Formats: sequence, C-alpha cells, structure tokens
Amino acid sequence: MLQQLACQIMSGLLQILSPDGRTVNGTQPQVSTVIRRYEAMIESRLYDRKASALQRQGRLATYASYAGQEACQIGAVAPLSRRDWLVASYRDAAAMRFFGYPWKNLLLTRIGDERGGCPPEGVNALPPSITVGGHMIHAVGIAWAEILQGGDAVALTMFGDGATSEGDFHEAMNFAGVYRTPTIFFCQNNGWAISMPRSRQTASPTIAQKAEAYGFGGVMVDGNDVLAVEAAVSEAVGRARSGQGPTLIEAITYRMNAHTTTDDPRRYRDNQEVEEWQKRDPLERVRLWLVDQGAWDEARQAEAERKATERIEAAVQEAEAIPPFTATEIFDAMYATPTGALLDQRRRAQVERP
Amino acid sequence: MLQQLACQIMSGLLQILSPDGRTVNGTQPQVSTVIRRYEAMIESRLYDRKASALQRQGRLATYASYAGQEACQIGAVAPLSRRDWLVASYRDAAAMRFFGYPWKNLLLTRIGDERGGCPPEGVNALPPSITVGGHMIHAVGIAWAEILQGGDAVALTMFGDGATSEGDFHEAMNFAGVYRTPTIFFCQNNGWAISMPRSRQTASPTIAQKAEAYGFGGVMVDGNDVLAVEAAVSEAVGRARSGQGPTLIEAITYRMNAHTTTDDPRRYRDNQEVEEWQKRDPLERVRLWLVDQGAWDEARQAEAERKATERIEAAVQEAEAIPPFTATEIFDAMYATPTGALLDQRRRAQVERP
Amino acid sequence: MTEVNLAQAINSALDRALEDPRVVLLGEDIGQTGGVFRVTDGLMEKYGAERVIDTPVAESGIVGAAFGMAIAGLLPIVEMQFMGFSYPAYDQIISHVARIRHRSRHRFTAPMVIRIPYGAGIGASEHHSESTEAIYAHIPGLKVVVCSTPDNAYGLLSAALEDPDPVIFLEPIRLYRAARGALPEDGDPTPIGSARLERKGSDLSLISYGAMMRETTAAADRLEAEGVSVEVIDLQSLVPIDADCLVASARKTGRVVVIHEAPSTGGFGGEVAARIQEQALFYLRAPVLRVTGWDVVVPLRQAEHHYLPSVERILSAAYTVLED
Amino acid sequence: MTEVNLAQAINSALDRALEDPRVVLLGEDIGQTGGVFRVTDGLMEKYGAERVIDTPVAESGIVGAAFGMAIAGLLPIVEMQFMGFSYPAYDQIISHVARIRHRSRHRFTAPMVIRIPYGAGIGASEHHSESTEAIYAHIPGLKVVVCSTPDNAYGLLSAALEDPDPVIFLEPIRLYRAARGALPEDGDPTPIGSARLERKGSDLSLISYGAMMRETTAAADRLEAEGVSVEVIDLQSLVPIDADCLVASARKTGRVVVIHEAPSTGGFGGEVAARIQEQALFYLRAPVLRVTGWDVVVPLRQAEHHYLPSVERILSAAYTVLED
Ligand SMILES: Cc1ncc(C[n+]2csc(CCOP(=O)(O)OP(=O)(O)O)c2C)c(N)n1
Ligand SMILES: Cc1ncc(C[n+]2csc(CCOP(=O)(O)OP(=O)(O)O)c2C)c(N)n1
Ligand SMILES: [Mg+2]
Ligand SMILES: [Mg+2]
Repeated sequence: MLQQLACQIMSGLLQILSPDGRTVNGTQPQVSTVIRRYEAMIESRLYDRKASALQRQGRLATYASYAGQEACQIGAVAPLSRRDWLVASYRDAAAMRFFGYPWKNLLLTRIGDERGGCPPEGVNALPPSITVGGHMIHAVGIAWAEILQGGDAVALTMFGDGATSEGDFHEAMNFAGVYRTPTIFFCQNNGWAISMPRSRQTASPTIAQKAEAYGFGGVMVDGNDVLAVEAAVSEAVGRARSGQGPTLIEAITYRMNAHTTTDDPRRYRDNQEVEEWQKRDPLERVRLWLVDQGAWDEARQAEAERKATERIEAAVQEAEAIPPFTATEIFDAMYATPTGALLDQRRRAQVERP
Repeated sequence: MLQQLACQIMSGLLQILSPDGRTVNGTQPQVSTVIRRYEAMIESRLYDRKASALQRQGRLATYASYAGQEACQIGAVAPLSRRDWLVASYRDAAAMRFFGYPWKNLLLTRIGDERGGCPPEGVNALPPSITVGGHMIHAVGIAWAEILQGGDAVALTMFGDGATSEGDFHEAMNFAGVYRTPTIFFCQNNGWAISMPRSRQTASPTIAQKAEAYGFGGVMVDGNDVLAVEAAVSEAVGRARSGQGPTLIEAITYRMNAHTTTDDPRRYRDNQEVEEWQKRDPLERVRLWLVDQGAWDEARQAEAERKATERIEAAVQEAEAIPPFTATEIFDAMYATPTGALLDQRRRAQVERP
Repeated sequence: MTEVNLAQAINSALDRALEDPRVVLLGEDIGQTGGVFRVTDGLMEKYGAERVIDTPVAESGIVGAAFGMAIAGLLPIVEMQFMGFSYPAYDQIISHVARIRHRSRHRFTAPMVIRIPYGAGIGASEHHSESTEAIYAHIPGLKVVVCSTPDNAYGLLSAALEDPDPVIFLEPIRLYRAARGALPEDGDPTPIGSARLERKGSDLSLISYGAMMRETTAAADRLEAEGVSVEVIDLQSLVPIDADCLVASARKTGRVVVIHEAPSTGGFGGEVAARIQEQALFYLRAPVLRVTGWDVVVPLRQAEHHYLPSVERILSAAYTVLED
Repeated sequence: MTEVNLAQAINSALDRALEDPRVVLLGEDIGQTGGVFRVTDGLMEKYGAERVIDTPVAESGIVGAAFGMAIAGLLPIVEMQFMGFSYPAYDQIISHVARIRHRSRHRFTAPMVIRIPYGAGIGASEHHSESTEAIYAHIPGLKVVVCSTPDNAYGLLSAALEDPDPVIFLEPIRLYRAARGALPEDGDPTPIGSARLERKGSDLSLISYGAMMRETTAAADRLEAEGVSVEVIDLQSLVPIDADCLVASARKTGRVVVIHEAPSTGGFGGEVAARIQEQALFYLRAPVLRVTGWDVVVPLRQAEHHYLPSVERILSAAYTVLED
C-alpha cells in the first residue's frame, strides 16, 4: 500500500474516495474502519451545527466553524496513538475531540471559560491555538523532546493556509528539518484566510512544495477525502516514528461557513464557489461508499445521529452547568503559587467588588 | 549572453572566471570593466585590512571582516544605478562603498558614532543592518513603493546564510512573491553564521531553491567570481526593472577571517577549510586573467594599491577628526522635534554632568 | 452636526488621509471586508486595492514593508488586527521603525501610523483583549496616542499623519460602536502631547485614557452628585506626555487616581504616579492610587468583568484618597 | 574560597543544572564556541551536542521549541544572544511561555529559564546595549530576575531552575568579567522575590539592580564618606517584587533614589516609585527620584558614557533629596 501511496503522491493530489463515493486505484478500505470515521464525522458535523446555534443564541462567545473540513479533522488524527501529541488551532475542534479532548472543554473555551484549556490527564493536546502560526514550533519542541527522551511519540500540528505566511511557520519548518524531529505539519488549505484567498496568500503554486525549502517532503491530499487524509498522515507518522523526520501535508479543502460567527463571507467570496464545494462534501462520499457496500442505510444514519446528538447535548449541559469564575478565582492560575502582588490584588478584588 | 547565462544557471553554479583565471564557456568580458571591478576589489581588500588593524589598535569598536567576499560585494552592486536602493548588512562595507556610501561613514559607525548612518543625499543605501534578517523586508517595502509611485528603481538586499533562518526572511520573500516587487535578495552564503556551519543552519540542499517556495526563481553563483556575480545580479535587476518580480541569488563564498574581531574561529572550524578557500581567492583570479590579457602588471597593481590606500587613509583621518557627540547632542535625533521629556533630560544632562 | 461612532470617525479620518496620494493602508482583511471592525469599510472600493492593501497573515512583514515604503516616501497606515497580534511585529517596531531617524541622524525617517485596536470588554477570545501600551510607551522614537471619542480619534489620527515621526495609534475596541459624538467642526488635528481636560474640578483628579474614560467619567458623575468636585483628564497622548497638565492638576487637587485597564505591574500608571510625586509631592494629600486591570491574563468572556476596572473600584479608590 | 567572575558563576550554575537529565541548553553559538561571552564554555564538550544545542539564527524558533520541550517534560535554558535580539521571540514569550499555565488552568506548564545578556557599557554595536526589562516585567505569568554578583547569579539561576514557572534571567554584560566574588558556600538558591539589602542605612535609600549596582554602591561609598548613612537595595527580582523591603526602607529613610540604566519613560523605576509613594507617602521627605538612562537609543561607543547613569548623576539626585 505504501508504495502505491507514494506513487499517487508523486502524481499530485492523493485521493482514495472520489466525490461520488467510488474508490480510486482499486484501494479496498476496511468497512468497519470507514464506519468509525464516518460516525466521527457525523458527530463532528452535528457539533458544528450545535455550536453555531449556541453562538447565535448568545451562549457561546465566537465560534469558528469547520463544516466542510471534517475529513481533514478526523483523518489527520486517526493515525495518532494516545502517546502522541496534537497541537491544533481554533478551527480544529473535531480533530481535538476525536483525539480525546472532550466536547465539554471545547465548549467551555467558546463559552469563555479558561477551564476549557484543561483536558483530562492523558490527553496530550494543547489548548487550541488562537494566534495564527505561533503554535507549530511547539509541536517541533515536543517532538524534539521525545527524541531526547528516547521515546517514539510524534507530534502533529494543524494550521491553515494563512498560517504559512507567518515567520513562525518558517522557523518551525526549519527547526524540524535541521533536527529531523518527528513532527507532522498538517495544513488545512481551505482556500481562505478570513477574506484573503489562498492565491494571494503566497505565490508558490502549492503549499506542500514549501517543505522542500527545509529539506523534507511535502504531499498534497484531497482534504475532503477522509481515507486519503488518513493514509497520508499514516505514512507521515510512520516515517516520523521510525526516525525519518518531519512531513508537510497540504490537505485541499474548503471552509463552507463564515470564518467565525462575526465574519460575513459575502463581502469577499462568491456563493458559486461555495456551491461548487458543496458537491465535494466530505461526509457524503463516505456515506455513498458505505451504502454501496451494503454497510449503511437510513436507519443506521438516524441512529448515529441520535447517539451523537445525545453526547453533544450532554456535553453542552455539563459545560453550561459550570459556574463562572468568581472574582477571586481569576487570580489562581498565573503561577504555581500566586505572587505577593497577586495575593494583594485578590484581596482587593474581594473587598472592592462585594 | 542572457540565454547562455540562463543555461548555466540551470546547470548549477554559475561561473564565468575559474580560480586559475580562465573564462569558462567562452565568455569574453570587457577588459576596462574588469579593471574597474578589480580596482574596487583591491580597495576593498585594503580597507578591510586597515579596519581590522584599527580595531586591534582600539580605534574601532568591533569590526566584521569581509575578506574573501569581495567578489560578492562588488559584483552585487555593480549592476545597480544611482536611483536603485541598497539594503545591506554589517559585513557589507565594500558593497556599500562601491554603491557610494563613503568609507568615512562606514568607519564612523565602527568607531561608534551614529553619524556614520547618515550618508550623503542621493546615496540610496540604508545604514548597515545590525540585526540579522530584519532588513530584507525593508527592501521589499522600498521596491513596492517604487511600483506604486510608478518608478522603475529596484532594491537589492544583502544578507548571510544564517539570516535565512529568521522568520523575517520568510515574510520578506513571501511578500516579494505575492506583490512581485522589484527586489533582489542577495545571499552571501559564506559557509558560517558565527560558529554554525551552513549545513546545520537549514536542511535544504541549497539556499537558492528556497525561492521556489515563494513562487519565484533562485540562482546559485560562484560568489568568488566577480563576473559571475555581476552577471547574475544584472539579469535579476533586468527582470525586476521590467516588472518580472524578485529573484533570490545565492552566492557561494567564504569568510576568511573571524566573524567579528571578538570571535575566535579556531573554536569551530579547521584551518584546512580556510586554506582550501585561499586557493579560490576572488581577487587573484581576476588579476591572473587581466595579466593574461596583457592588461595588468606589477606597476599597475602598485599604483592601484597606492591610490586606494590614499583614499582609505584620507577617510580614516576625516572620520577620526570628527569630535564625539557632546552630552547634549545625543538627544537631538530621536524625533524631528525633541519631546518635552527629552528637552528636560537634555537640560539635566548639561547640569548634572558639567 | 451628524453624530458618528468611533469606528466611523476613524474611517472618516482615513478617508480624508487617502486624498494624499502618498498614503497607503496595509493590514489583514482591511480591504475586501473593510476590516474585522469595519473601520476601513469602503476605502478599498474608493481608492483601489493598490492603496488599501490586503496582506498575507504576517505582522512583522506588514510593519517591515510599511517601513520600507515610508523610507521611500510613502505615508503608510498599518492596521494590526488586534493588539495581541502586534507582538510578532514588535522587533520591527522597536528595532527599525522607532530608530531609523536616530540611526541615520535624520537622514532617513519613517513617518507612519500603526493603528492597533486594543482592550477588553467584548468577551473576545484570548489575545483579543490586550492592553499592552506600556511596551510601546517605553520605546524611544515612538509616539503613542490613545483615542476615546470620535472627536479626538479624528483629531489625533490627523495629527499622527502630519507627524514626521512614527505614531502608535491605539483604538479602544470597546468604544468602536459605543462612543458616539460629532467630528471636530474644522477637521483640525488634536495636538499630540496634550491631554484633554474632560472636566475641571478642585477636590480630586481622575486621570485615564482610552476605553476607561467611560468608567472614569461615570465615576466622576457619581462623585459630583455626592458633592465632590472632580477634575477628569484624558491623557490622549502617552508619549509625549502632557506632564504640565498632570502636575498642575495634582497640585490643585492634591488627590489623584490613575485608571487604566492594563495590568498594574509595569503599567503606564506607574509612570504617571512616579511623575506626579516627583513634581508635586508636597501638594499630595494622599498617595496617587492606581486602579487598573489585575496582574493576570485578561479572562475570557465569563469572567472578563472581574478584570476590568469598574466604576465601583474607581469610586473605592476615590473615597480612599478623599479620606486622607 | 575561590573568586570567580559573573560569567564563570553562571557557567557553574549551568554546569550543576545539567546534572539533571531534564535540563537542555539552547541558543545561538552556545555550544561549539561556548557563547559569545563564553558563559556556556565547555558545557557542550561535557554534556554533548544533544543537550547543549547550537541552533539556527531564529529567536522565535528557539523560544518556541524550548516551550514545546518544557511542555513535554524537559527543563530548557535558553540563551538570547543579546537583549536586542530577544524581540523576535517576544510573541512566543508573552503569548505562550507566560500563559500556558493560565490557559490550561495548571494542566500544562512551561518551566524554563530565558537567559538574556543585557545592558550597555562595553561600547558595542547598536542593539547590543538594550535594557528593556520593563517589557518583560509587565507580562503576567513571567518572573523577572537580574543578577549583579557571582553569588546572586549562581543563587538566582539555581532558584530559577527550581521554579515551576518561566523565569527571565537577566545578565549584565558589563559585569561578566568585572564583577568578581565567591560562589554561595552552600550552593543554595537565592529566593526569587526577595531583594538584597546591600547595606543598611538611615538617611537615604538607593534602590537599583543589575549592572547599575556598581555605580550605586560607589555613590553610596562617597556619600558615607561625607557622613550620610545610606541604605542600598539590590532589587534582584523585578517580578515578583519585594515590596516589603522597599517600603520599609522608604519609611525608614524618607528619601529614595531609584537607579536603572533603561530609559526613564515607562521604565521599571516608575513602578518602584509608584509603589513607594502608594505605601509610604507620608514618610517621604522628598520625592522619589529616578536616575536612569535617558529616553534615547543607547548611543554607540563614542557617546555611550553620556547615556549611562554615572556616580555623579546618582550623587546629584541624592543631594537633591537630602536637601528637602
Ligand atoms: C498572529 C495572528 N495574526 C492575526 C490573527 C487574526 N486571524 C485569525 S484567523 C486568521 C486567518 C487565518 O487563516 P488560515 O491560517 O488559513 O486558517 P483558517 O481560519 O482558514 O482555518 C487571522 C488573520 C491571529 N489570530 N493571529
Ligand atoms: C536578530 C539577530 N539575532 C542574532 C544576532 C547575532 N548575530 C550576529 S551575526 C550572526 C550570524 C549571522 O550569520 P550570517 O547570516 O550567515 O551572516 P555572516 O555573519 O556569515 O555574514 C548572529 C547570530 C543578530 N545580530 N541579530
Ligand atoms: Mg484558511
Ligand atoms: Mg554566513
């Protein structure tokens, strides 16, 4: 399989499942695995809808929808094991959830509560990065530490096409190349960075090819094809784990909704473009294939949606049940032990705002 | 000639004059031009020696020798016209001088006097950059302004192999690519960034190829061959001037001396490497060729050295004759008009330090 | 006299600025969408994509490129999308923008305006609520101004554009829509370096700037209703600072409270307090108190209100100094 | 008891630190050459290139990678080659290093030490003489310490390494060779957050830190010779600050001069003066004066001496406050 993969990578965009639900190049995916991926994508899609709705109701602050990018999100983390690390961004809630970061935490962050950034022990995922670009080098440092400590875990970092313009992208890629750290750079090229189209973000024909400037390989993959994404990441993880260093993966995808709930995409893009991408929906092609295999039907769809909705609703309830910080609790996590100035201020906060 | 050039560039390192003073590929350079370049290189070499000596005598603060890189320095700026811009680094005194920035100013900066940073009107060269990497984007902005203002000047920026690791290199290259600014990125890959060898600075096989990540072209040139450097830059300038955008040029060269006068290269590199490069001296091959053409002899050499020495000595005298700033003059160039706080401080400086 | 909000006032000032062909605007999403706060709305349509420039996501590059443009004779106005995203550009600002005049003894200069939306209060994500003006105010070579009303926004931005030196222009996010008022009648600049005496008084001086002017004037109203004569000063300009105004007020009232939303330690309030005691110590009848954000990262939406200085906290400090 | 200089003291502390296998050093030219000031001399040979790591020229990358290492359980000590080259890393420091504990409510932490050589006095090139501690002291989540003697360099660095939070460790370049003394006998850490009472006195308090301790103690010597009883405080730790020590001293002497080499406006001296007047106003018999570098870029070698606070300038301020 690897051989075959490599050859497709060479010839351009890696694709396993076409938009009309047929496998390309005679690959035969395992039905049970595909079902698991599809169920995760269903849950992700539903969470995204729920979160968007909550935001409209004023129950979340802002929210960044990943609808259309579910294949990237699930495919990118599927090959990771528990000991690996995920260093992702504000738009990667589905990936983080699939990696074990609870919906509850992801919601909390969006509700506006720092406790969202505290996943359960054992979940090796940093809180989602809000700054663009700064977090990729963290995945390099983590992976590097892994080498130095003799482990074989890898670190995968997720970022957008816009993030590749930041100087920090360059420094992260360069360090990864020089020290051959087991880092996977996973770029979701969703065509836009807020209002800036990919074509004006950088003049290089592809993002994948940027890896060559750092002495390692880059691949392009159909980001709306969960199997292709998973295959590309699997290979990169394998390389990283066996000491062959980093890989850059460019997943071509599309952000179907606004940048965040405060954005109005009609100001900068044609609805026609959105409609075009609608036809390449990442869920639909998996569903078609599964139906074709006789492994899926409407009943199973309904059941999957019901279960997912239950889990999401439970998470919403849990998250919303948490009382906001009191005036004094905001002082408690700046240092391991609050400084004298903080203790003093905490006291004043209590007195002055009774 | 351009055609021929391009083909050599494609095949790797561009070279016109081999270390033993023979032209490669049947190029026939113009003798009078070569003499002018050679004389500039002689003067540069002598200045470098003088400045190093002055530093040892405590008459300069630190000094960064460019010995071995004279072909880069002269070749890089030779194709520029007066209306173009030069944005260079601490090691580029010879290039700056050849562009019109007086030795006097370059000395002043090294003596430790800000007036070094004030070249005569009409010399479009920023004071040498001391921070590594931050200045390249300035050449992008300048070149961009040129487009917006309808001019056809170009901006050339000089930097080292180490500088390519900074995030600012990436952002500068990316902006130049996106806006197709008439910027020439001239990298002197002298093998070392203080104690860091080029091979550990980045894992990409060449620096030139990094340009591809930004959608434009990069070329490699023998940096110890002044004619090759000039040819490569000429072509890049031509492209930039005619609206074809930026070029990255990697000139392969070597720093023969210490990083600066406070550095001890024996700590990190073999003398053997230095000796190897001695054989590729950028001045010697030009001299050999000129002698071969019957256009140079010992008398002309002596005469050129005498004249150069005179000019350098005059500059040293001029620079050293300038009295250091008084206690109040240091306040006079922070703003167009000093702020109240500065006026107040200037008064105190006079009173408290009589 | 039409009323506009703060964002519209800045938009008007930018619009007028663009009549000068040297002016270019650069920033992330400022063109096509008119900026995340719509401050540059309509300007790209009016002046073209060559002068109102949408840039890649690269703050250091934006400032560095603008610096080059300024060197070459243009007059760039840069937008940092949020103050929390200005840090990648900090090196360009401190090492180059602020220093080129000094480095070249006036030979090269970089007059430009760096607009930075700042401050908390809209329940935004992390990094979107910063108030780190102190890190800019400490850099020799920069001027730092903060607007608080449509009037001074327009006036200070006009002055910043006329200034031969680089100006950091801070815009309180919380007031973009909330602060409403008229534009200056004559369109005249507001001199950089002069504070605005919001109101005169004799018992107590409240000194603030930017978004906190709201809470400050509200506190002043309350105090006046209680019979305290309050002087309210809007600094407007952190660098250069209007020391005369501050010192005169402190000498007159003998009681001073400084208010800002940035954390206390190392915040600009320390500079104000230090200057006042330097020049008015023996007039002070109480310590100069600072009412500031706490020394913590601005909390997210659920607890943000615990962070921002409230009218109550200002009042509490006022009562304390009035007691002495 | 062998005498060492400041650079050697730091080298010893690093050497001892490296005995802990979690410790790694990262920086430009720290390995093969032992650092431009030879502070890390010999450490790569002793501990290997995997633990004493020469990096590419990329400050943001260095700090960001070290941050990742810290998250993953290592204990990185980063060297910024000069303070003037730390700005490209400012975003990583403020946005990530200082905040990950807060962002994750203690779940992830980044204990690490960022060593920064700082200050003027050796006639260096531009950007090599910076003293911008104020921009670090204003960031919640960081601790900021400044050494001034071999003893407290060793002690503070040891404490910084034991600290569960990130510490900015400032090293006065001017004292690397000039400050000589013994290492702490027991190798014990110097508590972060406590000032050092360099000498006790009753007429006047001189408060300083880092390289300026030299001029400060010299001025104190002169004053003592003239019969003035001078208290000298070496802050050591800017964040957290030892407010009790400062306030007690101010209350005792009633006359305070704060000395640092950074520019005055927005410098840390403002914080010190503000705090003292807040807590000791009615004990003050004269304004707290600041003797600082001027609000200019540090001049190059020929005029640098005009910039740095001199013993005379400290004396002049001392006489002023003693007169009141
Ligand atoms: C350092 C920094 N600069 C600017 C921003 C504001 N911002 C948030 S998202 C975004 C666009 C990012 O685009 P991309 O990387 O393609 O990711 P996408 O949002 O498309 O997933 C920008 C400019 C930021 N968060 N951080
Ligand atoms: C931002 C920044 N970081 C670090 C330094 C310190 N420094 C001065 S020169 C240098 C090496 C630069 O190497 P290279 O770019 O190859 O240029 P070369 O000195 O070889 O000409 C370093 C790290 C600096 N000047 N600026
Ligand atoms: Mg995108
Ligand atoms: Mg080099």
